[in-house]
Amino acid sequence: MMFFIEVTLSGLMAGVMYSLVALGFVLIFKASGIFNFAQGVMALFAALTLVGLMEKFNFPVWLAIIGTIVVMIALAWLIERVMLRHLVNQEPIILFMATIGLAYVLEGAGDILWGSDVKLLDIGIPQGAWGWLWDQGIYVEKLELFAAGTAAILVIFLAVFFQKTRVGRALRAVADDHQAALSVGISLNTIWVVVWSVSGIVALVAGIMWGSKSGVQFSLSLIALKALPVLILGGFTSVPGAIVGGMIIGVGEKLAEVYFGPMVGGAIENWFAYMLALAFLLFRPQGLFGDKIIERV
Amino acid sequence: MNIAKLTRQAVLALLAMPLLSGVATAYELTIPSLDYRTGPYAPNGIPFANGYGDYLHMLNERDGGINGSKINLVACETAYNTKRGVECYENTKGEGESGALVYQPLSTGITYQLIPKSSVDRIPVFSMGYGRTSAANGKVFPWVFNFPATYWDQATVFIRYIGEKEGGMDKLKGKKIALVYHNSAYGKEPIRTLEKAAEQYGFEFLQLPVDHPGQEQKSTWLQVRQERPDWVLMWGWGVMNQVAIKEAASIRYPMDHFIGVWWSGSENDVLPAGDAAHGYLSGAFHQPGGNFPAHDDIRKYVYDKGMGLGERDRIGEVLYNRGLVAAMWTSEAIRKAMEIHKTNKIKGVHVRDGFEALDVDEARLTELGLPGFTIPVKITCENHEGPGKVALQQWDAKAQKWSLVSGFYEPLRDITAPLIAEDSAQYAKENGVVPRICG
Amino acid sequence: MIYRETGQFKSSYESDQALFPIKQDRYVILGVLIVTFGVVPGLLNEYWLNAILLPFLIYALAALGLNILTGYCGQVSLGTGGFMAVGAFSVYKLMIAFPELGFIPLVLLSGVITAAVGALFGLPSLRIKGFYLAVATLAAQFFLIWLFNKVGWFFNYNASGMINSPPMTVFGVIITGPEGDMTGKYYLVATFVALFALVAKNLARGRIGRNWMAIRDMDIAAELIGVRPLIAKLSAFAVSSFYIGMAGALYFAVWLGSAEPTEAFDINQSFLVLFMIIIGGLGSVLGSFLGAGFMVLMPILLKNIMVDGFGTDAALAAHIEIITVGVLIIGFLIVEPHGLARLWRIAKEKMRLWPFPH
Amino acid sequence: MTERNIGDVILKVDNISLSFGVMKVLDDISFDVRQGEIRSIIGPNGAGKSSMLNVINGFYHPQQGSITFKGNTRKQMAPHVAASQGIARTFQNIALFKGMSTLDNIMTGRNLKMKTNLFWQALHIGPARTEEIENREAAERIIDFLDIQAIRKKPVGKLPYGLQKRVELGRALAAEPDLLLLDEPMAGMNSEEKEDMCRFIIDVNDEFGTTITLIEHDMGVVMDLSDRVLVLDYGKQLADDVPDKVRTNQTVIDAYLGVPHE
Repeated sequence: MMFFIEVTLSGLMAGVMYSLVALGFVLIFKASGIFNFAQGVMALFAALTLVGLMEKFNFPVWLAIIGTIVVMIALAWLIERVMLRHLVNQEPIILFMATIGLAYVLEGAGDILWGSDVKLLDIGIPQGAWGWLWDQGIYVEKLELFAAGTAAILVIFLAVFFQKTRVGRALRAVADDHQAALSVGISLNTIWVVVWSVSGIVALVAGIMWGSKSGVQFSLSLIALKALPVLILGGFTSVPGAIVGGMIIGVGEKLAEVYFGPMVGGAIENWFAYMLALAFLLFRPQGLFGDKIIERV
Repeated sequence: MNIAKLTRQAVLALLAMPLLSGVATAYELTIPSLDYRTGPYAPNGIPFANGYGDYLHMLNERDGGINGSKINLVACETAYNTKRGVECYENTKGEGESGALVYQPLSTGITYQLIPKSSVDRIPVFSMGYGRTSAANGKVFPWVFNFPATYWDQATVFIRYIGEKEGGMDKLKGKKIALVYHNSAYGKEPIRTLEKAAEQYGFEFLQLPVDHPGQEQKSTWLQVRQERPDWVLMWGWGVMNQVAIKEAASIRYPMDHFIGVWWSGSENDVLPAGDAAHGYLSGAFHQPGGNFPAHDDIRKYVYDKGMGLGERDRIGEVLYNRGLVAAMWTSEAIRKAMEIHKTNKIKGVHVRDGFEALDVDEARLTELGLPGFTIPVKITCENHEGPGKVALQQWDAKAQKWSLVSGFYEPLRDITAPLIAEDSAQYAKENGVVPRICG
Repeated sequence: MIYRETGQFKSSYESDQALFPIKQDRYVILGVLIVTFGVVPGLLNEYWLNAILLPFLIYALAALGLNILTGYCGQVSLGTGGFMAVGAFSVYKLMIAFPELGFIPLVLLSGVITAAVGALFGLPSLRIKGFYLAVATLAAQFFLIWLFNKVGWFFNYNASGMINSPPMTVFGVIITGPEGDMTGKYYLVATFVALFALVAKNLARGRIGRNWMAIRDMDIAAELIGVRPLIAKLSAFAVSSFYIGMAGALYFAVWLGSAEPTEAFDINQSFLVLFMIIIGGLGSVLGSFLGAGFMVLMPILLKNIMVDGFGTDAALAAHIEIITVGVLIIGFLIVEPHGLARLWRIAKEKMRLWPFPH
Repeated sequence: MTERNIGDVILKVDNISLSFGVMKVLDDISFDVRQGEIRSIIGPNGAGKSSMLNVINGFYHPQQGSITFKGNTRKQMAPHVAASQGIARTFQNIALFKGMSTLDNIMTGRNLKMKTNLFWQALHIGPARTEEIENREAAERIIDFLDIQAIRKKPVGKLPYGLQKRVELGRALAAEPDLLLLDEPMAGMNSEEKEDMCRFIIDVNDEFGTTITLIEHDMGVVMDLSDRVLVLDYGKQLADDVPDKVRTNQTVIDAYLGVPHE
């Protein structure tokens, strides 16, 4: 029983780690309908920049974080200028493809700028088993607890941003209707820069959490694959969906791996996550919290 | 217009390729280096490629090459991707007058591709301690060398080490040993050997696969926590290593009961875990550290001239030294080939003979500036895996360095030899290879 | 070069429906075929055949398959790697079990097996659409690879889980594995690709193709005029998987000779083929070829230019290569979002009207 | 109007009720359509007209009531079954296959007439080829009828609105339907285009004897064309009669005609 609780808790935590990546996807998809393939690479790029600023320029942590945020905003601006602006009104799959091109560019640029070796990322996040629960016989990783807390703060921050700020409201409007957003008086270009910036910052958070766990290296960009089932389960357009979806996937895959995996040779969690999401989809084709798809003729 | 210009240059470059290779002046020894400096495994590929290249460049600068013939190191990026590896092979095999002399494929996938090609193109493949284990059988695999030891040897050495620590091989009975492995051809290699060993010594064997890339291993280590194995072995690669060591530390698994294969024992793997990695063990067949005379020569002849491939302070890292030792054995095999065929104008087919007559003992190592760096190796026509001996190294988190903590163990050949015979026989049968007769 | 259709009047619907109604197009195709089968094998060395043309042709076949599903029927799939693995493991098991059937029938049979698997994994498409479906097909990708990696029967219980292609012959020439004759391999694969490109073209211009496109363009309207979504979608999944399965079989047996599921058929494979059809042109047979050419040739070309041409350091070259491919992708999409095939068509239109733009 | 050739009841709608959640879209609607008739459904926006058509061709599944078409009674059916029984339609917001040419759109309309299997299609010889040519001839007759030869090979997505409407009619005709449902065939057209469309509708009805049920806002058109008119308002059936009677029906005038509309 203890073990079951432990697996469930770990699953929840792991799920939140996935959610952090999924959030970035959701923001961009919600505001522009773009499936941003580069989200994982953005997390890598942000983490690389952060470590680079700390190591090569000896920035203190806080300054390095601010510096990275500036870089991510600049990147968002650049992406809008060079790429998105020229692809307005294209079909989703074309925009998707463009973000793949972007992923290539960022991957190469990150390598050239900061090198390809494994870099340590230590900004003082506590790590290891959490002592109190450990004494109760349950293992929970401190880093992941911290990540869960951060995710909660992030969601609150995003909620406030969407509800209370003018740009945020415009963003919500744009999700419903591009024309409507224009009438709010904010140009689509600005909105795109803002949403890619926010998404870049979310990528930085994800990059910090995953980077602290495994060191900053290319593989960081592959966490995107872990976020995809979360995304379809939670719905492409829902922030709470990303969190809840993450937790469902996390718990589901951990329980499956631990209890069902040994019977069939293990390593089932990857496909199990997708199968789980697929099973949910068969009942709700738009994901758990996604906008309902209304079919009309 | 830029694109037009670029295309023109592209076409010219392509057209020039066959021409350029025709106008070699002095006879150069072409040694391709299939690097992977990009992609998920780049952190491991870079130091290896640096060690490999630096050593060969040092030979060029210090001795004017091998027996006076310069080495032409041809780097080709594979990104640890089999398809790109094949392209690199096809692209470089005809390079220069000598053609490629030997390949160090550096990935299980690429090795498997090159094994059959090697016998067609008559270029030896030196898969140093990796690739297809049964290639140890030189009768079936005349063109493939996998000394100084195979994964199977290594697995049995770990069992021997565990037996020793437990106070005798008979004490293994009833113990539980887990294998955390990269869920791929590479990671699955030791399973059969360990199953045999488990049968023989009566320990319980637990398999825990981890999918590529392996950033998330929570369920694996929860299972370790649940099952409480006495020892954990790991066949990991890339980010999987770092995460595994960290997770093991988090669940407070005793690090000195956690042994990684020699691809899971570099500085990259342990540094992210910080102090928690202290005491972690891994297999090794050469010394870590950068203070051998050969390293000094590399610094003097290569880095001082600004020709180093990597950073000066990373000379002597575990994977750097692994590249270096590979280059050393390769160059020795070439030297041997020149000796046997009494010419400097050798080709791949001759280098094979050099490998089969390779004998690098301690005295030779000392001459090469690598005293005690690795075990003596002697290769014959039928034995391509050499001594099969493996040592263990341990990580000292405070000093931030690896050091060998055991002598070199003999493998349990009674387990591995029948497996190698069986597997190579199956290969011979499936592919219609008639085993050659040696000596 | 004069490219005109002026004066070429069609006297029957039959000739109007011909594959290439314009005479010049027929000459171009004929020329390509002559070069492909007559000139190339004699002219190019093994490097070109093995490292460039074989993968190009095999990927073109896979891209044709995915284009049927995604380009014509509008169902985005990321299961290509998994379906290629089905083809590869089918042909492996068949080659071991029924070598007497001959290689070509076995490849076709592998395609049929893959078609069945593809149709099965296509079932969710009846409810799930767009990117949701794309991600859902990843379930197939991960599950199939896991299956081939885990279940010993598929790889005949060997130690590493690698499969090796036994030597097989076609018309007395060894075609599989490393001992295979390079020219023979090339002819075999080129023949497969040419024939099935024709089949794809035929399907696309007939009833089935129109039904696929109807589902793609507006599935509800299609259903209301009597196109059955179940049959249209599943047939697209099946036909597409048939192509991809054959591509997987050739990829393993003819080109690589040995394969390990976790690497040779991983998710990057799925993405790669998808990139090909988007870059090349969705819903275009020609686009499948152009896209495959772009994704296979461009990196190699860039590498050769930089490393051999300018002597760039291999690692730096690799990074620049990645960036350049990325920039080219974005650039092409900005210039022509509908792919290289559309670019080609526009060029033809211009030529047709030249020198008077209107 | 010329001599009408009206036959038996071909479609009978009985007590249809349809709701989405709490919203009642159709409430106990009953009417019939006779062979060869031009039948109109009118009503203000949101009256449930399009929903009625969607129920007839199986896209919406009503909670109550039944539909009898050519003697077969059913409560629910899949849209493609309706199509195969001979119901074709056009849509309020054009639902053409935008990526395909005019010809291909019309040929798709004939897909139920085509039977050859995948194998023959793949080879494009024998039966597949013959069938393709036969149906091409039929499609060309429709193209001639609608006078759209010039845009035969053009992708429909780029055509002007009026032509798209015409192609859509062509696609529906290609199926040689017994019952043709037209959802606002003249919406957004200028008067010249409307005239053309009117002529096509009359010709279709005359020449092919196709039964037509149409929704239209232009009262002049409706009153001119229709044999009988059904009036809906907020899902309820207000009147069902010949145009002259509907025109003078006080409930209809109050609810609908009295309100200035478009």
